[in-house]
Amino acid sequence: MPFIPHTDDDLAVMLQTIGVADIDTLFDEIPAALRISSLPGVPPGLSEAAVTRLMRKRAAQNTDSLCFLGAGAYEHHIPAAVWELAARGEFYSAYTPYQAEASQGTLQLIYEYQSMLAGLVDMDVSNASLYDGATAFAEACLMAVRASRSNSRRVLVARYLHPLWRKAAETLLKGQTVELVELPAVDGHTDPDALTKLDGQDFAAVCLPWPNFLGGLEPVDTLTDWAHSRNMLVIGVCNPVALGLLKPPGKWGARGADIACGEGQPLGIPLASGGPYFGFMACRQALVRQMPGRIVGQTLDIEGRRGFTLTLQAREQHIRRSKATSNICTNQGLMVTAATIHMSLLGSEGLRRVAAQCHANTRSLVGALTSLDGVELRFAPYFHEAVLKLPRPVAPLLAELAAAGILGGYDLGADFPELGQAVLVCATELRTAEDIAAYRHALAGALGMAAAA
Amino acid sequence: MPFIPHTDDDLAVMLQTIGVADIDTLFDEIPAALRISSLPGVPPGLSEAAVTRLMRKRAAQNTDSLCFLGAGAYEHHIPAAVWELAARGEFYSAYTPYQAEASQGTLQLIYEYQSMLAGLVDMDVSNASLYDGATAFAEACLMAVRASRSNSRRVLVARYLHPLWRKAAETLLKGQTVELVELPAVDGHTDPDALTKLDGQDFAAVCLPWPNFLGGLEPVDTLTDWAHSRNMLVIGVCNPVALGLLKPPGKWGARGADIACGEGQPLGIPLASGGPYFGFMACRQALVRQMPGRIVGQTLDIEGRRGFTLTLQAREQHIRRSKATSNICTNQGLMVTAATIHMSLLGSEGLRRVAAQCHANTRSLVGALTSLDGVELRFAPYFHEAVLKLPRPVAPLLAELAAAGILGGYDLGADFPELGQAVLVCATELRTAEDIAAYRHALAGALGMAAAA
Amino acid sequence: MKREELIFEQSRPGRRAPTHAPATLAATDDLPSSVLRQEPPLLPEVSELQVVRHFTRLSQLNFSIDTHFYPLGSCTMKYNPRASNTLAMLPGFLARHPLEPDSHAQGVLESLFDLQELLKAVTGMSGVSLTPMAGAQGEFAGIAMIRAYHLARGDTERTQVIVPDAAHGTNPASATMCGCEAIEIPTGPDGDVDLDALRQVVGPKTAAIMLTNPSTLGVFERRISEIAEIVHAAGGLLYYDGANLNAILGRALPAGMGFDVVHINLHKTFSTPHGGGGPGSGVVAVNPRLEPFLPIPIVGKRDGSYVWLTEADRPQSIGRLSGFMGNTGILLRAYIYMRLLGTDGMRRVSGYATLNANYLCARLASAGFTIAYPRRRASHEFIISLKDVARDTGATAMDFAKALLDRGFHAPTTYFPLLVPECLLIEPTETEARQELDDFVQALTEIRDLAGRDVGELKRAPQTTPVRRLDDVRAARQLDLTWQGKPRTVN
Amino acid sequence: MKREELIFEQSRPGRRAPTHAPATLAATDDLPSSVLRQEPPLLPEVSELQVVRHFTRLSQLNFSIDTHFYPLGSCTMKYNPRASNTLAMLPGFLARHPLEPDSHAQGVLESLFDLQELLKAVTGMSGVSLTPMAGAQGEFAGIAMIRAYHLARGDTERTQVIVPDAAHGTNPASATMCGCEAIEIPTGPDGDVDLDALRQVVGPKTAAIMLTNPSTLGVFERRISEIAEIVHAAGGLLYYDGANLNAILGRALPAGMGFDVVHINLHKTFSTPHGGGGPGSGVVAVNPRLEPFLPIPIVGKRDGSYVWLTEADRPQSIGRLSGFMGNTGILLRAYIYMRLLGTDGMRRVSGYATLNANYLCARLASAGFTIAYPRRRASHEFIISLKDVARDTGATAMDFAKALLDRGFHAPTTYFPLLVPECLLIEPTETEARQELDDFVQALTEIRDLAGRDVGELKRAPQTTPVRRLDDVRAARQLDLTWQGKPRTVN
Ligand SMILES: Cc1ncc(COP(=O)(O)O)c(C=O)c1O
Ligand SMILES: Cc1ncc(COP(=O)(O)O)c(C=O)c1O
Repeated sequence: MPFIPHTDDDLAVMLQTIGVADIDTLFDEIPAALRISSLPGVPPGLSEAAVTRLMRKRAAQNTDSLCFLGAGAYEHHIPAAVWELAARGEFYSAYTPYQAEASQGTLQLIYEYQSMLAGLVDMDVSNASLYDGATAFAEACLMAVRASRSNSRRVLVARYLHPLWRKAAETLLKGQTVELVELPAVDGHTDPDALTKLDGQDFAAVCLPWPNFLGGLEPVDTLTDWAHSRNMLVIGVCNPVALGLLKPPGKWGARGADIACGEGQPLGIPLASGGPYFGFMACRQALVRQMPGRIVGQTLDIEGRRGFTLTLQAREQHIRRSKATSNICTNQGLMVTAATIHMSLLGSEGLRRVAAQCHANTRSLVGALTSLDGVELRFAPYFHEAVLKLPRPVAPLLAELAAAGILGGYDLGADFPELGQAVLVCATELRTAEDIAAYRHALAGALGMAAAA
Repeated sequence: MPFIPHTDDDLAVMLQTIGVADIDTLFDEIPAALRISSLPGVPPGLSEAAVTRLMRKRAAQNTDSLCFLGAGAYEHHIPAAVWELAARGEFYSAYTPYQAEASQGTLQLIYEYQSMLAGLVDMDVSNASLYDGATAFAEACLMAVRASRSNSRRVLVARYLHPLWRKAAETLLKGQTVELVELPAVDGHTDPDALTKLDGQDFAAVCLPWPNFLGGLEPVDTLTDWAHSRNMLVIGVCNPVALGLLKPPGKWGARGADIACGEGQPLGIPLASGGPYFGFMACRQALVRQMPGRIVGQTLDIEGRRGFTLTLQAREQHIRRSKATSNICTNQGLMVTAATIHMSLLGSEGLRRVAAQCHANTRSLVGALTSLDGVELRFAPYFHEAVLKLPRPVAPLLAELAAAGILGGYDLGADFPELGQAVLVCATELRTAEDIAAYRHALAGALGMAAAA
Repeated sequence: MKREELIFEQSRPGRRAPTHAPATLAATDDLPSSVLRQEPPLLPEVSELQVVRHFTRLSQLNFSIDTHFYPLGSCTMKYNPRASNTLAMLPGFLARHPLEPDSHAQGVLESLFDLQELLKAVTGMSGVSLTPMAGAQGEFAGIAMIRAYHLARGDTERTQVIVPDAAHGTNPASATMCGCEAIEIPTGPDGDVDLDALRQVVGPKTAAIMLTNPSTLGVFERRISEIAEIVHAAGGLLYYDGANLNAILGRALPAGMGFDVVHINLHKTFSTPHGGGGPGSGVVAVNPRLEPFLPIPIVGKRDGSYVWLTEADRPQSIGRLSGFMGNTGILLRAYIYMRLLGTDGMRRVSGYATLNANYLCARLASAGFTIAYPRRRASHEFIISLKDVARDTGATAMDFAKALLDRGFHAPTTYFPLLVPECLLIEPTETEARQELDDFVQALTEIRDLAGRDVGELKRAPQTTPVRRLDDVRAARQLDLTWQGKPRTVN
Repeated sequence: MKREELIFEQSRPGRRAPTHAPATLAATDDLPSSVLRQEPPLLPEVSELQVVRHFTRLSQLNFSIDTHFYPLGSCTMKYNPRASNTLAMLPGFLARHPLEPDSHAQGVLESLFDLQELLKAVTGMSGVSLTPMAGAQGEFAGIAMIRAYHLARGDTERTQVIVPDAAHGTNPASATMCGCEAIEIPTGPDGDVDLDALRQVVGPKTAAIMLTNPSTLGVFERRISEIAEIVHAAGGLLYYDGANLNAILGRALPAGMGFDVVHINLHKTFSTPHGGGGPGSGVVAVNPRLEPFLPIPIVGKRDGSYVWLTEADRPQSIGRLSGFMGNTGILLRAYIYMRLLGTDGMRRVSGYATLNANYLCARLASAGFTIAYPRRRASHEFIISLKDVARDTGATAMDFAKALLDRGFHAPTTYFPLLVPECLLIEPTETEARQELDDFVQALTEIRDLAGRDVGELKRAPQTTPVRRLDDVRAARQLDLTWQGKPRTVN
């Protein structure tokens, strides 16, 4: 009986103690008509050996590639220590730290995470995670609408924010009738000169991706000041690795953004088909009571020793129920554990170097690919993703590259027709000169050119 | 500076505290002529990312096969929990448990291991491991020579004991002039009727493999009684998984064997190119002071609580130095940790089922292969390995099978010419009917036959 | 034990562990300085050994399933098989970029497709989407689908969601997230929903009722079919909060009870880890009437290959709930667990979970504890009320909880559900041995004895944990949510 | 904390966890009952959760590098990189049957070949064999090679192995294993070998001298070249016990000092785990005169492929030392570590190990502790003697060791080497931060103060460990080496 520790003897004694004849009797309050006696759609159980064989086969049925695809999920180096530690049973199999005295490991770790994350985005406070970048973005919009002094339920958002995040946010915002309105764009980023088009309209907040989906750098200082001058809150939607190098939202414009959120995946989380990742969110102190998700605070025990505990729980569903800041309960704790270990291993200088190397590698990649006839860089500056115009339709080219073992990037055509035949390419710190040469070679082949440098 | 936690500041303060100008000065007692300033043969350091890429490539440069090869190393299922637990830092990075109060985890575990192992072989006591099966066999011979009442330095050994173990033992016994003498053999095992040939000669002990290298079952009862009647000690050299099913050495003959030893690999240790594995050794209580290796005993602390500690250390090199029972110091502790977890997960019934399934699968394999013309079973009964006579030279056939992704077995020709064109095949509990059919199919192909069943 | 400093307190400026980062700083001269960070972020500068030691020590400060009995009601803290973790973390699974072509991810997609089928089998539903990332998101998806269904029928006024007072807080909160109004109805004295109250609130505004069955009171809602009739008759749909599926796995089907949509917490019934707070997975299963509205993406099969179905295939979908496709790694873990269990194993889950709960309940009852619903069968969990003890001795449920920690047990859920005073909601799960339950009874009994003898001593618990009772009020009043200190100065 | 029962005490007859074993018992009817086991072996019958919980809890009872500073002299308890473990355990490495064709194991063989080359570089030797499974087996191999060398030259009487009194116990024991006689020579007052004594014992029976340099006294043998001359002139060879290679890595080569053969404890200098006792690896490196005698197998290169060289290639080899090829998994870990370090990293190892030792030594000296060799430079380790404290207060080195445990530090090596009374052999290693060393100085100082103030209290240490001081005499007198009990009876 897999996982069931009961002996026949136990069973007999226990049934007798309860005073029933068999286990089935314990279900006698279920009306007979509703009871079933088997699960025909479920196959018989397998031994761990058989499941191991099955899952190894399934793992091998996938195809590994050289990855130049980013678009919201990035292949970074993850130190071996990260998951060897995060998968320790005491982290892996613990519940949400409601019993603080029995959960100081998780609680101190989250406090450390909050400190690191808040520092990274340069905000006062951070929560303990949301589901992923997309939901964090949606929650940030909801939070801004709640916190804003305006009555508007409309939120401005840059055109080049992750299109899938935007779709997810629309699903999540719809019920509460919060609407996303697009900012005017030009040259791969928001057009600050066209903001006058929005004059006279009221918005709760403006959301600025950093870098944006095209890898570009939005005019965040200008936009932040503009938004603040119109009483909007500013939400920075950031790539956390980029913040090793780029100006944090807390420093945007004269007063800094109000809320920062984003996808934590680049901080030590494997690509893993899209999840589990985690969403992060941080804000200025004044907004903390509007923040969704769990928050850990430092306090003292009865002996005056430092300790950590969940706090501000009155925001949460288990206390405030239908009036909570969000319905979130289970979050992405283990991912935060990994990210905290990851950030500790890198340190600020390490994170900066990773960021700088991503940028440098992407420059090399852009240089190598644009040396091919008809391949052109669309926009600069960029961080670690860049838009390339291709001389031929993108989809078949990408398919050909994929067949050659190269994930060549994200086809921008469907989401952003104004970009034409354009692909979004990415080279993280892991891509070597060799890798880049391999991409160039394969692309040259696909374009029917000789690959000579 | 990988792994070096010192800041420049630390360095300055520390050098000042010591009173030297730089680190190099700390080596000033090394005569100048001996000092070197670099290691030209060592390449520059790599980042963890680069080493990860390198080792993944190296791992992928190996070729996986369907394994019907045993011959001393067996592919069994290893529950995932085994290595997730054994690799926990507190086990992985601890030293030998000399400070008992700071090592109760390791010590209690070894005590549990000793109990399990002694129970498995049906002996009174076990040590905490030796390097591997071969060295355990050699140490058992040395121990028997020390413990024996005879003055003989000669030890009898069955012909069909692992040929590589025998070679290793010869290396290890030579210095102490202990000699291995072969028992007469017939039909794939020791010939009890030919023992009279040895009359009048004096031996310290007799070593009986169980099962033997050919997978066969030696007449252990007869041989044990014969040996005891001649004042020899009896050493059982056992496969621990087989003991889930087979009579343990402690029950051989009228009085049982005196020493049991063997290779622990089948108990949860990956094949891993031959190591690390571990050797086990157990014996009757009367012989414990002759046993090599560490031993853990139960005792009490000053409050009367149960605790565990290394004991009988006067046998060991760190106390007895040149008069120790062995030079062994570092043993194979982490492998014992894994094996203890493995045995706990299986339990006695689990181990029995694994053993029975290995046996049944090998029978199926023998049935499938001998259905091919010219392929014949040489000896029965067998446990989970069997000798098949092939109609063609073995080496090229095995090479052809290997190229088809099948490790077809061990070529017995070189070690045991009397067996002719013979291969030793093995099917553990992991080999499915499909696997066996694949072997039959490939062998039929290699033999130029149609594979119809 | 040495107190474990914050990782920041172990930091020293200028320490470098570049094994994990490029050895040099690459040039970024093409970036204008206006976009660059001027001050380094506050990350600790520590060595790899310090990191390993710190987080290893921190981990040891936790209670967890892998170290302690954890009878936390409503949370199903059962054993998390290590195989699920090991296999889900095979390099072949971890290396998958979410946007790679489906052709490159056939092994993952096949596993997820199979999982969808298994989830249909255990719920009796006809459609499944795996994308919700936790129970609460499953609830959101469910209510959103229900709203979409009503709207698709032109039924625009259905914005009320009925929720029993015993419901988990996420239920009303999810209703709000969907723009609905939560209407609370009371529980009757026997633990079942008050049908009269229900009849009074249903009507043309009723979008749905949200129920978990067995409820968080640890009893099976016996009149579920009647409830279904009432709600359906009023035009509403039934939402099943599957957090308690462990209780009825293979014994009854949510579809059979009349539910239209169900979410399942894979991190409960299907034993994926809680991870100190998450991640989870709140997959949803629906009957045919809600199928068109399922959130995307969903795994489909086309021409013998597995593909992600999206907007194009599911135009009526409520849409996406995440950046990519949800918590795939958690889905794989659940799939592995389900394949290990198989059909008999699943029925054993509910059987032995219920056996353990009823046994523990019976033993506590004979030890003199007050069972909240003594005339009811316990489901996989049950409630004791310490109201009498509190009255007689002053010892609260919280005191009991803390005293259990000292005795090596994690505390049950306290003060939830809110309607039972001084309650402990106890869920032993099927993976605990009888001896563990017996030891737990003994611990609770000892604590009650101590309450009678020396309640002051009891109130000093816990005494063996890394910290003693914490000042929650101070935590909320003098908010300290991020480290403000400086690295310990060099001495 | 609940006391952790033995796993046997948690066992119950008839409990089954067949996830890890076939679900049924296959037929074995062809086997005669005379060969079958009649009684099941004594293995515990426990669930997977019980196993996980038990061994997780047991692990927490250990001190380890990953949790504590562990300045155990002569043991080089440095950080064990997790990458070494993760990468060495890639499925592509674990799945290798040791007898598969070389063509199937090219990735492993190439790594081992590279490792051989790296080991030549750090020793200055010309040949390497990776097969010895620990330091002691390396010593055996070294002395066996030396004997084979003498015999091959017809020099049959050389059976004496000279060993300084400070040597590790394995040195004389290994000599005995090789059939040689160990001849002990004294150490001079400055910590160097007494050369006159050496001159007196060398002669026609001298096979070899075994030295570690720096010695286990924590000082570098300055007259090593003179020693080499004396021994070589007498016809003997020099064996280098490389357990202390960490001290001189990249600073001096054993070959340069005149040694003919060296073993290296990869589980010290090259940071493979100690694993609570092992496994290790005691690779040997030799100069050309001993090369023909190296133990087999050795990795060679032929026609662009890597192959195992065996008897056929190395007819003069001393032979095999293990069933297969030694502790390959440990070799891979060392290789990974060496590639991470690279040439500069290796010199940093010795540099910072020596820095840490000398700093700690200097701080303890100024705190008033007696340094065993105060006029010598410390190598990577050093010795303090508590003889004076013991005389004045009655507190022994053992008392200090136990009191350190209470303060969160593993104890240094005590009472070794034997020639320094009441000694602590302290090896901080290069991977510890200065703060840790400072905290250690403070702890030792506090303990000494306590000794002066209340030695009775000191002798009660340790008080915070899972058990208090254990009765070793009882352990040896009333031998209890295996569990004899019965499963806790059902109640
Ligand atoms: C009854 C019940 N419903 C819903 C939930 C919410 O699930 P999740 O935490 O996964 O969002 C929980 C879990 O806490 C629960 O116990
Ligand atoms: C100086 C010295 N020599 C030899 C050895 C023996 O090495 P091993 O334990 O690997 O056999 C050790 C390790 O304990 C040692 O410290």
